[in-house]
Amino acid sequence: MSNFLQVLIDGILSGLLYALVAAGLSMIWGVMDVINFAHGEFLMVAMYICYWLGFIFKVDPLFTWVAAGIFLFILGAVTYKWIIRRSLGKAAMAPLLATFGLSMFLKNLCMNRFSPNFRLLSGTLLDGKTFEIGGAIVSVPQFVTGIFSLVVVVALYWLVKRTRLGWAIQATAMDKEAAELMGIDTEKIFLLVFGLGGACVGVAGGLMTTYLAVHPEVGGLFSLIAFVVVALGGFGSIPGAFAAAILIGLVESFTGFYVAAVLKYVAVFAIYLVVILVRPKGLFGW
Amino acid sequence: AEEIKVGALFPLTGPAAVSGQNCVNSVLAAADVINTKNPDIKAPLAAGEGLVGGKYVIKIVPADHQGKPDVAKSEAERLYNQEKVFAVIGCYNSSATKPASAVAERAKKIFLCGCSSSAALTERGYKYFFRHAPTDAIESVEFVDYIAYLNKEKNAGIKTLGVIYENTEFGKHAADEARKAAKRADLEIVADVPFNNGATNLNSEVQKLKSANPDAVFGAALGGDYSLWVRTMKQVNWLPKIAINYCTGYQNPAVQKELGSDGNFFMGGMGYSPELAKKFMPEAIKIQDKYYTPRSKQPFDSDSIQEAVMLMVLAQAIEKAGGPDTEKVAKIIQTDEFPSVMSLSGRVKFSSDGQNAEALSVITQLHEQKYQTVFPLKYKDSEPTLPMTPWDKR
Amino acid sequence: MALLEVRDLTMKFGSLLANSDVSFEVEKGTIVGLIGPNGAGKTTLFNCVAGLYKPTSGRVVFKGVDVTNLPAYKMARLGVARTFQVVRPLKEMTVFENIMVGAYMRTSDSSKAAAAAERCMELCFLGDDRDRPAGGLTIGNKKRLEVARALATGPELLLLDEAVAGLTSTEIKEMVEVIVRLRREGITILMVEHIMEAIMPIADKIVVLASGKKIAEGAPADIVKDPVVTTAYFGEKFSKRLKERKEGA
Amino acid sequence: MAAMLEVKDIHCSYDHVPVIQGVSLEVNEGEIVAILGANGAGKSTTMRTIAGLMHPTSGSITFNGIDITKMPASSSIKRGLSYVPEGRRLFAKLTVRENLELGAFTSADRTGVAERLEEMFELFPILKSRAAQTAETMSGGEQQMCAIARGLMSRPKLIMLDELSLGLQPSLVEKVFETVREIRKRGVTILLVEQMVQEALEISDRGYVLQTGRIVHQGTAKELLNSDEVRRAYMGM
Amino acid sequence: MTLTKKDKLWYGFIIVAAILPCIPGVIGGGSFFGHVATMVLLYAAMAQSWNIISGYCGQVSFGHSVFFGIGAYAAGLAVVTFETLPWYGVPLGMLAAALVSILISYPCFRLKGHYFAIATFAIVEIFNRLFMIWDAVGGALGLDYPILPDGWENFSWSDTKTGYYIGALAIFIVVFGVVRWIERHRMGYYLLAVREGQETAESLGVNSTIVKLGAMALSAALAALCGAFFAQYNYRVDPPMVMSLDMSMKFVLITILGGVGTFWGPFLGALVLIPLQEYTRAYLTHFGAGIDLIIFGIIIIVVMIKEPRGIMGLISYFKKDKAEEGAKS
Ligand SMILES: Nc1ncnc2c1ncn2[C@@H]1O[C@H](COP(=O)(O)OP(=O)(O)OP(=O)(O)O)[C@@H](O)[C@H]1O
Ligand SMILES: Nc1ncnc2c1ncn2[C@@H]1O[C@H](COP(=O)(O)OP(=O)(O)OP(=O)(O)O)[C@@H](O)[C@H]1O
Ligand SMILES: CC(C)C[C@H](N)C(=O)O
Ligand SMILES: [Mg+2]
Ligand SMILES: [Mg+2]
Repeated sequence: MSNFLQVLIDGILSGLLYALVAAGLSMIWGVMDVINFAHGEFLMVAMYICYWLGFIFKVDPLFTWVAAGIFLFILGAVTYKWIIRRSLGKAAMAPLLATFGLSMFLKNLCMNRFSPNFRLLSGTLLDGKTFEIGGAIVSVPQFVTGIFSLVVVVALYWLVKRTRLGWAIQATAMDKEAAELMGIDTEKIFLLVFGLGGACVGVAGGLMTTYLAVHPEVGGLFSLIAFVVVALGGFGSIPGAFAAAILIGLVESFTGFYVAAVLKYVAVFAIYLVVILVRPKGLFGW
Repeated sequence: AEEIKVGALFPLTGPAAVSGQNCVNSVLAAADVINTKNPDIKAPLAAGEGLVGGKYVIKIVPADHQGKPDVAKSEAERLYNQEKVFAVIGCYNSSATKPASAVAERAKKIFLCGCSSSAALTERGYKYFFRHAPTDAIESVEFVDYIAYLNKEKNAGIKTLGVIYENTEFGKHAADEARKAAKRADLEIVADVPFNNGATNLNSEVQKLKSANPDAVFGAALGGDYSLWVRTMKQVNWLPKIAINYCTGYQNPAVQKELGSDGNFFMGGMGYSPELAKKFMPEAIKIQDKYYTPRSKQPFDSDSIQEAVMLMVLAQAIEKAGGPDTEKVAKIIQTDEFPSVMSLSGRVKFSSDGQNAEALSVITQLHEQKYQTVFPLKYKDSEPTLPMTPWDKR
Repeated sequence: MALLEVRDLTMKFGSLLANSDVSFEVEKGTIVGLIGPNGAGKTTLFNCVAGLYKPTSGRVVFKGVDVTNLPAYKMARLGVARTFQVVRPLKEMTVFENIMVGAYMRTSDSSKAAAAAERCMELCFLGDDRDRPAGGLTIGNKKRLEVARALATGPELLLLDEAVAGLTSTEIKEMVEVIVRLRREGITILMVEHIMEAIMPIADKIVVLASGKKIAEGAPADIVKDPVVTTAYFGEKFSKRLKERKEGA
Repeated sequence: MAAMLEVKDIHCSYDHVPVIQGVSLEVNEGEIVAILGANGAGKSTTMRTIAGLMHPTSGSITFNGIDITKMPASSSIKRGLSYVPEGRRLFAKLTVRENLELGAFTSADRTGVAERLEEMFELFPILKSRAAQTAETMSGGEQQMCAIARGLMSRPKLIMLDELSLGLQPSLVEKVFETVREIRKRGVTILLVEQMVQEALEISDRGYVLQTGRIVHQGTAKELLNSDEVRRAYMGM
Repeated sequence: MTLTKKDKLWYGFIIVAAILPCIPGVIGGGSFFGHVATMVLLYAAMAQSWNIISGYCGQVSFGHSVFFGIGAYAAGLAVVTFETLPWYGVPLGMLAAALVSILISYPCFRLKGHYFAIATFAIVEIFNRLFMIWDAVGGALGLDYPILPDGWENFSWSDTKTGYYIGALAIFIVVFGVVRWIERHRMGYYLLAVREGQETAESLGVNSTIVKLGAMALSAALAALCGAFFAQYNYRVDPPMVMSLDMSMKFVLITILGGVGTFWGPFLGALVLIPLQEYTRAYLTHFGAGIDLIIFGIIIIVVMIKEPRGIMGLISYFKKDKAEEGAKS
């Protein structure tokens, strides 16, 4: 029983992390129909930022996620301006492959500059702290990340559904030209969306440094899972991505414990295929 | 002087790149020892300049296999055919060493292996392949011997065993050998947990261990996974009585530095540690400080140092053969015994399958980032902390 | 026996009744016109006949065989070809290649297919654009390409969905000529058209749809006079104009 | 006095395929001007270019004396130039009210927006009863109303209407043309594109006839209505 | 019969490629050039087989390393597990890949755009991880070839690349030949038609499901052929080596760089990317780790921004320029 509870909590917590990582990707996909293949490398860059800030200036990632968020906002915006905007609409897969090139570039640049070492901040504020719920142990860093994930997802949802800017974003997503005719500067919206997408993954990466090691390859599996989360959730639906992330966290955790640990990612990818074949537009897709 | 080229084929990029780069640095350090005058170092070939009275110098040609067997294979070919290297040292990952050494064997060229640990490598009947490291089989036997000793002498009461290993060539071999050894020693395996390397979390893996609650755990995880594993155990607040690791993660100083006190009280098999070296391998420390640390910014580790040993062995054999004659050199490596200041046993001697018969590893336990030797008794320098100190008491 | 029989055909999109109990027949060798206001369900009816949609209920009978629910490609192979109202050129392929796709339906022999394609291309006045990518054609030529491609499949029944819309008057005349020529060659034609000058002179029969229902059926001369059709489709003004024109002519 | 909108010799192309090859036209304040022509003649392209959705390869466009040739669509609307595109292009998932509010996106003044909404509901009573319905669930005619209303929400000085009658029942067509007259009465200048040549010319002051990217006729509505050539080519007479 | 310009290129290429191994030292003797040339031909063939389904037929799959892997495993199992000749594994592998491809793609063809792309990612990951734990095919350990006598029988050579080169050339000719044949026959037209408009194609009597499945099966079988060669060439098969997203992406990138949906595109792409990859890795190591991949990344970005139609796009661009010049003068 306590096993069950533990596995459940682990699943939810990793689901929340995946939701945080995927939120930005989902937004970009929804508004622009572009998959940012470098998403995982954005995550890595954010982790490096917080790692180095923590390592050199001894600032805890609990604070530096702000810096990572801001830097990644800029990185996202620059990526849009220099790469996405110029490849968009040229060929079906051009933005996807261009960002694939970007991911290779970023990954190996970090490898070249920072060496492939695994880097882990020790002695952070949250490091190793835990608390108990009904016999199950909850790790504080993961818990805090989970809270952030909820906050970010709710904030994004609120931004999109309840604000003027959100309207502009929705309008742009539905019909770019018509939005322009309403006086919405869609270029700016795209820039902003890519920036926000970056910022979300920046926050995620920042918080992850409280308990995960950073290395040039860290983004790989996270980005694959983020792709699956976003597609499973359905075209650009933030609640969809959230639900999908939790589902995937749970599938991973339960398969890992009750079936076999080596099968947990098989189960994650398989659940995507099964769901998507029944609902070709994802859980919440339209 | 004439150059004798030696390829150093390691994973310079990709997931194992940290260790791969250490290995190259280690080989380069050994080459420096050989090529320059080092009267301060008391090792074969250190004092003089080059080989055969200065007639030859060693030139290292580094190459990157990215952790990919197919790349390792074609890079090995390039090194032998294009770069005309006399021998290749590599490849760290057993999975890369296999096809790369197959290239050498087919071409009848020498291939030297420092630390790849898969027992299968020396079960192929190759004539030009030599390996320094103890295999997983040797280490597994040592691990269970140690447990038997603990049970007998310290009343440790260790009856059950869990194995956690990455699902790769390395991890699977290690786990196979662990199972065999455990069977012979009557240890019951209650948890057998393979995991995907590079996983985003190890929650369910550790939870499995925890719920089976074995007395001892054998671990086979590379750097990042190792620290994730340790941290996850801390998170779920669980420890076995004793945890012993095969190579890498545990013995990597960089990883341990990052784990800090969380890394304490884990054990592992190693052939080198600064602490061991102080006692038994003073010359290795000199080489380390003079040629290795300036490159790698850290002390030798038990994996990478073995690559240096293999270059020293090769150099001694060339010296004896009087020049780079593959057949002669291979024959000498096969038959002779070599003194080795960087091996714990102090010498290297290959049995007919190419495995170093003198391969030795000791079991160490980590205390405050120091590797203290706890077994075998001959090398023992301190008493083990048993069982491991629980997380909340640290 | 009629070549094509549509019996009580109903097509729903959710709660929207796009076609409701439509029945009519198309005799072999005739030209039948299908008219009606925008959104009346003409294209939907075409799609049901051509196998692109599965009708909610009702039957489609072709040459006495029930072909309801057959997929589009099977209908094409049976001899029912169609054009699309919203033109769908295979953009990256040349005009000739577009037509070849149709021509390959009856033969897998490349030279035979090429000969057939060449003939259809000339018939629709597309020779000048033979090797241009279809995506770059003007709308008029795209319309002609639709016809040529359908023709290349060697159909018995040709469904034309607004095949002359977008053409200038002279072009319309040319196309009408082509259609008449096709009938002479024994191809039966069911055409949707908003341009009365294209359809009224050549049709043997007109079927009028409005809001998914058939509201009239008969010879062109009778349809023009039908007051129901006037209110539903032509509108008072247009009817007046039609009449004026007749009197003027 | 200079015209409100002046288009001088513009050329446009899609993917290097020229579509507009030297179109010049002008619209004076208070006029209704019609652009006529067959499918694919380039009517929509001309309007899109004026609106700023695409830019001419050469030529110039001025609006109220300001050069807007290279201005993006989102800026032209701020200057009082509104475009109701072909095919309505409503935001399908948003409600009628939200669509209308988006029409006034550039206006920061919230109470002003509420006022305009009321105005639109007065002009198109049917929209008021459908305010909370999502755009995609409305009938074609209602959608067209909504699109026009959305275009008017920014209080434009000039509104361009592309194929208003498209997809509308004949009875609705008449209603829409009446609405156009009504809009003009409120002081908005109108440039419209129509397939229904006769109806369009009946409400317009002047007209231009476009053929394969060039203006081939121009004149007052009456002149065009009486021109044999126009009658033959575009009215099927 | 008169030769078109395309024919001349094709025969010219084959003649040049066939002469290469006859010049001593160029291919033979295990030269690095021989290795690179062999890899160019192999990857060109592999990219071309991907091009059939993804370029010509428009179903962009990131999962082709699965079929490549199945072929590699078939050859590997024949040699390592069943201790027979690799030749027996080849047809079986091709058949298995074709069957698997049909089973997978039948349901997946319903997915559109990115949903399909991500499904193919998922499939690679699933296959990779299942093969990692499937002990009957070696699991994570993979299959290692024993040292066998050199020669055509074992398709294995130790100190020369000539045999491999000829093998790769044969595969190249088969794959490109098949595509050339397709391009000129009904199948080719149907593939393009399905890509350009599925409903339109159906209205012209094309059974698009069969066409897509057929193209997929053919593509998978040819990929398996290439995979079998790859296993022979490396004396080894393991999941990360042959069934990984990295491998899939390589096929995609080569084709895209060369020109997707074109006949010579995959060859041109391989001709540029493979030597670049091999030579930078071999000779730029001293600039530090990963330099080759950094350059690679930049190239991909630039190509996608500047000319997403790849090298073929560039060529047609220059041709057009010339034609226009000619027209002017
Ligand atoms: N795929 C679809 N899903 C939902 N509704 C549809 C679909 N296709 C058509 N409709 C609706 O069915 C009705 C009939 O459309 P149809 O295209 O058949 O009209 P039509 O008579 O061809 O009109 P037009 O003269 O404009 O071509 C319309 O209200 C249309 O919106
Ligand atoms: N996005 C596009 N890409 C390429 N060509 C286009 C595009 N849009 C329009 N065209 C072409 O430009 C020409 C003019 O089109 P435009 O839409 O301006 O015509 P129109 O007069 O508005 O016709 P309609 O009455 O059909 O709306 C046509 O030949 C059309 O095929
Ligand atoms: C851990 C290492 C030294 C390498 C590992 N034993 C392997 O063979 O792959
Ligand atoms: Mg229609
Ligand atoms: Mg238009």
